[in-house]
Parts: sequence; structure tokens; C-alpha cells
Amino acid sequence: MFRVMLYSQWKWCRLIVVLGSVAGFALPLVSVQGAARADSSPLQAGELLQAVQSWGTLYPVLAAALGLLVAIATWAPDHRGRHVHALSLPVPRWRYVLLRFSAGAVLLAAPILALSAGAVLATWSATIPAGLQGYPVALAIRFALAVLLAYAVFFAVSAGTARTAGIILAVIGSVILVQVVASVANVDFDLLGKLQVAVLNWPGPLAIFTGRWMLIDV
Amino acid sequence: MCLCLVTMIAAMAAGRLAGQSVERLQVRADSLLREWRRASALADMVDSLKHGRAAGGTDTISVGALRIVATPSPARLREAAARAWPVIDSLYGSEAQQLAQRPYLIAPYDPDTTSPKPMLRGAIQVPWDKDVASLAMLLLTNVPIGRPDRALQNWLGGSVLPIIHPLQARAAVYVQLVTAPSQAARSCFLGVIGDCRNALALSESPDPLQQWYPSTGERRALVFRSFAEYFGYSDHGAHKSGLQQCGAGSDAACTELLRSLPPGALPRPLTYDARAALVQVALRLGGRAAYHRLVATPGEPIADRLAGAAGVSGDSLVSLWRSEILAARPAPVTLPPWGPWAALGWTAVFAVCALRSSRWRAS
Amino acid sequence: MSNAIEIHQLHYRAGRTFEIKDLDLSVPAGAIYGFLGPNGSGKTTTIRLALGLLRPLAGRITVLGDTIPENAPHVLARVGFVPEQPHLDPVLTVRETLRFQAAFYPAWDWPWAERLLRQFELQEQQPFGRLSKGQKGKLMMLLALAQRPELLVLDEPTDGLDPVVRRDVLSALLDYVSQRRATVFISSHLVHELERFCDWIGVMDNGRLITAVPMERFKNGVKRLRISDAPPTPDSPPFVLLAREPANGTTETWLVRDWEPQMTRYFESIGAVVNDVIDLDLEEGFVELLRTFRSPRS
Amino acid sequence: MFEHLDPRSSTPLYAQIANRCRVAIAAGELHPGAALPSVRHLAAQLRVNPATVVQAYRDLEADGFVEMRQGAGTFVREVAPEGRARERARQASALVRQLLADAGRLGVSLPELQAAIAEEIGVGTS
Repeated sequence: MFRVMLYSQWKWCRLIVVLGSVAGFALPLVSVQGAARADSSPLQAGELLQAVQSWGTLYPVLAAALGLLVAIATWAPDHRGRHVHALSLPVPRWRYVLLRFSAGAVLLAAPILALSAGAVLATWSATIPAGLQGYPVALAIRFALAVLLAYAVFFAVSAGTARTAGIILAVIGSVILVQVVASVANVDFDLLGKLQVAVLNWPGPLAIFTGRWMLIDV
Repeated sequence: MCLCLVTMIAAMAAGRLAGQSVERLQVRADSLLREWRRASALADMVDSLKHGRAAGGTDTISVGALRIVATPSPARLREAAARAWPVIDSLYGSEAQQLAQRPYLIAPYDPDTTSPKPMLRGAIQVPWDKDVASLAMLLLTNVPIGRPDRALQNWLGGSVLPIIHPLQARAAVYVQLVTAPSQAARSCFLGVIGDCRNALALSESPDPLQQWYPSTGERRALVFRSFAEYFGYSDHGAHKSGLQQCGAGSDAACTELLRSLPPGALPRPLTYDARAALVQVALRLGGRAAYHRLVATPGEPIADRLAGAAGVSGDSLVSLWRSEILAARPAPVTLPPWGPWAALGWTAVFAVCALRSSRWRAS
Repeated sequence: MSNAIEIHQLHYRAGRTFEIKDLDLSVPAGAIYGFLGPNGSGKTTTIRLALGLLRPLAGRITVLGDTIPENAPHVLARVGFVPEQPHLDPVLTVRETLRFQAAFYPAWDWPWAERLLRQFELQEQQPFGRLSKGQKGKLMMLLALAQRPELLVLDEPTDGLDPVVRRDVLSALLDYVSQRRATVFISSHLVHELERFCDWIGVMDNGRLITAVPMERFKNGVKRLRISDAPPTPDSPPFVLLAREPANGTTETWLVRDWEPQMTRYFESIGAVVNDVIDLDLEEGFVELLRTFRSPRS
Repeated sequence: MFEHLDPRSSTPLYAQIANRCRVAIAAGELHPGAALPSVRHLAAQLRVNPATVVQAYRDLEADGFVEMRQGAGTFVREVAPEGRARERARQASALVRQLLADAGRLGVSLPELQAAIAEEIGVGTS
């Protein structure tokens, strides 16, 4: 069952997975290009850190995009068929969803591995100045977690019906409304800020995306 | 008006002391200026205290040797002072006692009304709803300790103040050591103590340029990173052509340009943080009298003063500083140890949400 | 287990207007049950409820001896379902679709599937999304049959297919049924198609089951009579009078249900003459039934 | 042999199928020992309920025209010539009954019918 599910999802996701893998492999290599040359420029360390940091913003973006696209592609065949086929299969619903979820997660391993390989290759080939070190494994783990988390979030969102989406939108809307009302009434109540802190800081759900994504660091 | 007075006093002194050597006159002038400044500061304070009393009186808060004169308000200055005092006391040691004569002037105001703020001349104005931590921070960054001598201030690039986040400051210095475009800083990082002294600008040298930026590449990088605009938009015709030649690879042109900078404009390899960290080390080593010793001998070279304050040799002070900086290496990838588990946990939570979502939507 | 599908007091509502209320339906095991009704009458909804694709508000559903929706997976493993719209993954080829399906059904019969594949002349490498309507219909039937179900639930399986494809599909279905005594629950509005092979007929309209009888009784029971000199208000006829319309002169046309030949004697007793008893085929009977159901006779 | 089955007719399908077989046997189209199509095959071919075919074969068996051998199929039995003649006669009277019923519905009188038959085949029937 898992094999056929994986195959079906592979046919839907292959373009995303292949492009994601290429991007994942290239990103660490590109991020050290130029700054990690062997000629020892006095600015090398600073430039390298700067380059690595500015490219670093792309890792969470790539992770989120991969998670989103693969999650959408995972549900696409079922959404097309309005879930009639899925519901008529002789497996419990939770098992079917689990099959879909894990098949998507397995496909995401490709870009994650590509990024790990790219990161290892980049740190191995780059000339790293004294005082700086490469962190390919840590970066790859962080990327893997971020990809999986983004995938899980979007998977859950697309698993819902239009009603679920409506509920989510309504919750977001009411939070904004409360905030607007509070600011109009001049009440010092920073709900949005609190939510942002709760979501983006450890142990919030999206904390893995924040922070510095450094392939090479002190 | 101040300027007028200063000029007049200086002119009078110059007239009366004509014939004496220029150096001695300079010293006289300096000391007179100091006296005058102190006097006018006192006058200001008296003024503002009077004014404040007329407007609604003042409170005096004293914690340890720390004094705060403030207009009455619900601001929690006493707690803030109680927090700040141990830090101040541990930094300045015996010298902290002189704060009893130099009170803080603070005028908290109501941030929610537009009524006129209480007047207290020369006072720090602060909204009274600030929390204790930020009030304490305010006290720490404005310690009214007697100004250190000019030599110390010039070298340090500021006053000797408590460092609010010492660990973060040291971590920033670590990054500087690694990334500064100066060979001195890098070889200091690699363990050459003499280069640490150079990088900290402790060695008296007639030619700091050669000492700080010995290689061609460094000099060129310095020109283009810090002074490209300065030279590029300079009215001096020689600057522009020098910039071009420097860019074309002429080290002589680069050196020429950097030497043409006004004295003191050449950037030092390391920033205030690095030198402040060194002062902290010295003061900590030297005990309660360290600050007193540091400011007691304004004429001597900085390196000797710091060594004297610390009570150890200059080299061991610097190597201690270096090892402290190296120990404060910032965490490279800021993922807490349980971070991966938290992320996996959230992944599982969202997956379970998807599993539980009932979709009986076929219609 | 005498009934393959048993629905009891089923209640379901979708939106404001559509409602299935107090539905009772039994499909005898081994029967070919034709489920008739105009579009929008609730056939598809009933089928989806019976398979656990929708949740009822109230009522009890038992399929192949198991309750729905609690045991739906267990039941669905033994049910071949052809839904109204082809809904398979459009990027998978025919062969891949077969493989996908085979992985889920324990009783999947590969040789049988291969034979049907050849018989239906389906191209294995063609993606499902590119198949013609007829090919899709054939593939859906192939999938339903190759899993060797005990019960086939077919929702308009031949809707929109050309006659040749329809013939192929139905032949394969009947071949399977005669080979393995499977129950068939087939909904359609192509009434004459069901006429050949159904042995039970259920008619649905507006969310209600109007009638459910064996085919023979349905066909023989509904007649059109030509009557002369009928009294304006006949008392207690032995059949159900569905409608009466004036023809020409003293003759009238009566539409009756539950007719039996000896009932001509009743007309002698009321002084009327039966000129003719006209057989209605399934389609005419169905149409007349709906007409009288929708406009209660005055 | 099974063309033009009419599911709309009031004659049930099984009776129509059985009838076709009877006619074929009576006419000698099906020889004794010949196999009738299997239930499965005939049901799929005619797109009728397999039960209908089974019932048709049962009727034929009851009449003594065929014999159903378990697992092997259905075979035409040896039917005596007089039996075949009897069947032909029965078919003939069925045809005439049908003719008369149709004539009655159309209001064709018996003399008119007789005249028409005489016209068609050149033989008087009175």
C-alpha cells in the first residue's frame, strides 16, 4: 500500500522534489562561492560570514516552499476527485491520511539529503579562515526539521475542508479585529505581538524557522 | 556665554602668566577649565534643585553611596537603585563612594498626559511607568562618576561604565577578533600576545598604520571599506587620483591616503567593547582599589596604568583578556538541545490534526 | 444474511433543501437491484451513505452484515464501487491505476483484470486523465470487478457512454455476476437498460423511496386501461387507481397499479366495459409512477 | 437465434428465451446432444440477468427438451418427431392467437381476416 501511494505521490511531486533537490544542493555551494576563495583577503572572514548570513535567509524560505508545495501536491489527487475514491478505499481514514503523510515525508528526504550533501561539499571545498567553522550537519538537521514542520502544517491545512479553512481564517480575522478594537479603545493589549512571540520563539511551533541559518560560523 | 567666559579667563590667565612656558600654561588652562566646568555643573544643579523644589519638591533616594534626586513620582527608582548599586560598587570599588557627592538627577514624567513635564535642569527625563530593569539600566549607563582623564577616555573611546551584558559583549569581541580586517587582530586570535597589545592599541607606536594594518590588502580594504566616500567626494584633487591608484593596486597610494587622514581618524582594529572588556578584567583583578589606582596616574601610558590597576604584568593581563574572549565564543547554531524534539513534536501535532480532520465532504 | 444492504430509518440532510427522511431500503442478497429515480432524487446520496462516504444524521445501515459507517473499511474491501464521476488520480496510467487498486484489495484478481484489460481494449500506458469517457467507464468497471466483490454498487455506471461501450460494460458485469453470485445495486436513469436484467426495482424521488418491488410485479402490475361508461366515483376498486383521464366520448384512460387479469370482473360489477388492457414497459411505468407521485390525484 | 428479445413485451424474458430454444429444437436447428450456450455466456451476451437464463433452461428441462448436467452445461435431448410436431402445432396456435388478438384490437372482423389470409396464401380457410 505504501509503495503504490509513494509512487502516486512521486508522479505528482517529482518536479517539485527534483527542483527542490537541485536548489537544496546548490544553495550551500553558492553561499560560499566567492567569499571562500583560497587567496587570503584580509576581509575574507567578514565577507564570508556576511555572504553566508545573507544566503542563510533562503534556507527557511526554501524549507517553507518545499513543505507547502509538497503538501499541496500530496492532496492534489484527492482534492481533484473530491475524495470519493479515497473514502471508498477499504482502509480507515486515519490510515489513509497517514499513508499520504508519510509518503510525502519520504519524498521530502530527497531535497533534505541533497542539501546535506551540498552543505558537506561546500564546507569541505571552501577555504575557511581561522576562527570560523563549518556546520553542515547542524544546518542539514535544522533544514530537515523546518521542511518537515512546514510540510506538516500545510498538510494539516489542506487536509481540512473549506469549512476548516474558514475557521482558521475566522480565528486570524478575529485576532486582528480584537487588536484593532483594542488599539481604537486605547487599551494597551498587544495580542499580535504576544502571538508572534508565542509562535516564533521556543518552544513555539515555528521557532525552528527563526534564528541564524549559518553554514559557516564562528 | 560659556565659551565667552572661558575665552575671557583664558585671555586673563594668558596675560598674567605671559613668559611662562607653553606647557605650563597649557596645564594651567586645563586645570582652570576643569574647575570652571565643575563650578558651572554645581551651579546648574543648584538651579535645577531650586526649580524642582519650587515646582513640587524633590525626593532623595539613597542606596549605598548612590544618591538620586528626583521629582516625586510613582517610578520605582528605589528598587532600580538597589539593583544597580551592587554592580556599580563592584566595578568602581572604593571609588564608588564618591557617588554620594554626585547625585543622579532624574525627572520622571507621566507619559499619558500632555501636562508640562516637571522641570529639573540637567535631569534625565524618564516616563514613570518604566519597569525596574530598564530603570536600573538607565542608572548603569549614566553613572555620574568623575570623568576619567582624557588619555584614558581617548584610548577607550568612552567612559568606564558597567557592561550590561558582559557575555554578549565578549562574544561580539570574539567575532571582531575573527573578522577584523587586521592582521594584528587575527594573530591575536591565534595567540600572539604582542599582536593583542597592538590590536588593543596598547603599544605606543609612532606609526599605528603599520602596526594595525601591516599588509597591502588590509590597507586597500580599509580605504575602500571605510573611506571610499570620504576620498571620493573630497575637494582635494590628490585624494581622488590617489583613490584610483590605490584601487589600481598601488600600495603607496593607499598608504598615502590613509596617512593623510586627520590624527585619530584611523580606525582601530577593535572597538570600544574589546577595550572595555580589558578594563573590566583589570578592575576585577585589582580588587576594590583598582579603579582608584587606574585613575590615579593619568600621565602614564595606558598599558602601565591598566597593569598597575590589575596588579599583574601587562602581558598576563592581555592574555587573560584573550582567554576570556575566546571562552565567550558565541554559540554558532542557536538551536536549543531540545529544539529538534520540539520541532518534531509540533510536526507530530500537525500530522495528528490532519489525521483527525474528518472529511465527509463528498457531495 | 438475507439482505446485502439494509437501511433502516435513515435520515440525512444536505443544505437547506435536500433531505432524505425515514428511508427504509433492503437489497436482497444475490439480487440485481435497479435503483431508479430522476436526477437529484437522492440516489447518489443514498449510495454514498450506504458505503460510509457520508455520515447520516440518524438511522441504521447494514451492508454485507456489517454496520456502516463503523465497519466501513471492512465492508468496502468486499464492495466494488463505481461512482457517478470518474475520480481516479489523473496522472497515473491505466496499469499504475490497476497496481494502486490491487494494493488495497485483498481479493484482487490479476488474471481476471488482465483479461478484462484486453477485452476492453484499454491502453495500459495511457494516463487516466487522458482516457475518453468510454474508456474511463470501462476502467472503473474493470477495477470494481477485478477486486472480486460480493456486492457491486454502481452509480450510473453507463451514464454518458455510447451504446457499444455500454454493452461491453454490462456484459462484463453480468458475466461476473453469473460466475460469482454477487449482489448488484445499480442506479440509473436509463430505465430501459435496467429492464433486461434487474430483478428488483426501487424508485426514488425527492429523497424518498416511492416503491420497491420485484421487477415482474412492477412490470405486470402497472397497466393502462381503456374504459367505457365508467361511473364518476368508482367505489373500492381491488387495484390502486393512479390516474384517470378522459379520452374521447365516453371512454377514459385509467392508470392502475397492482393489476391482475381477473379484475376485469370488477368493471362488469360497476357497469363499465374494459376495452383494452395495455402493458406498460418499465420506462413508461416509471414515468407514470413519478407523475402521479408528484401531483397527488384530485 | 436470440435476436430481437423484447424486454418491453409482457411475455417475460425467460419465456422468450425458452421459446426461442423450443422453436429451434422443433425446427431441427438444434440437434440432439448439442450444447446450449452457458448461462454465463448467454447472460453476458444478451445482457440479461443470469437468473433469467437459468429459469429459461429450467423450463426447457421441465418440458423435456433439454437436460442440465451439473458442471458440464445444458444439452438438447433426443426429442421424438411427434414431440417436435406437437411443439410446432403449439407454436402455430400461439401465432394464430396473437393474430386474432391483434385483429380484435384493430376491429378487423373474422371474414375480413379470412379474406386476407386467402389473399396472402391463395387458400381458403373457411
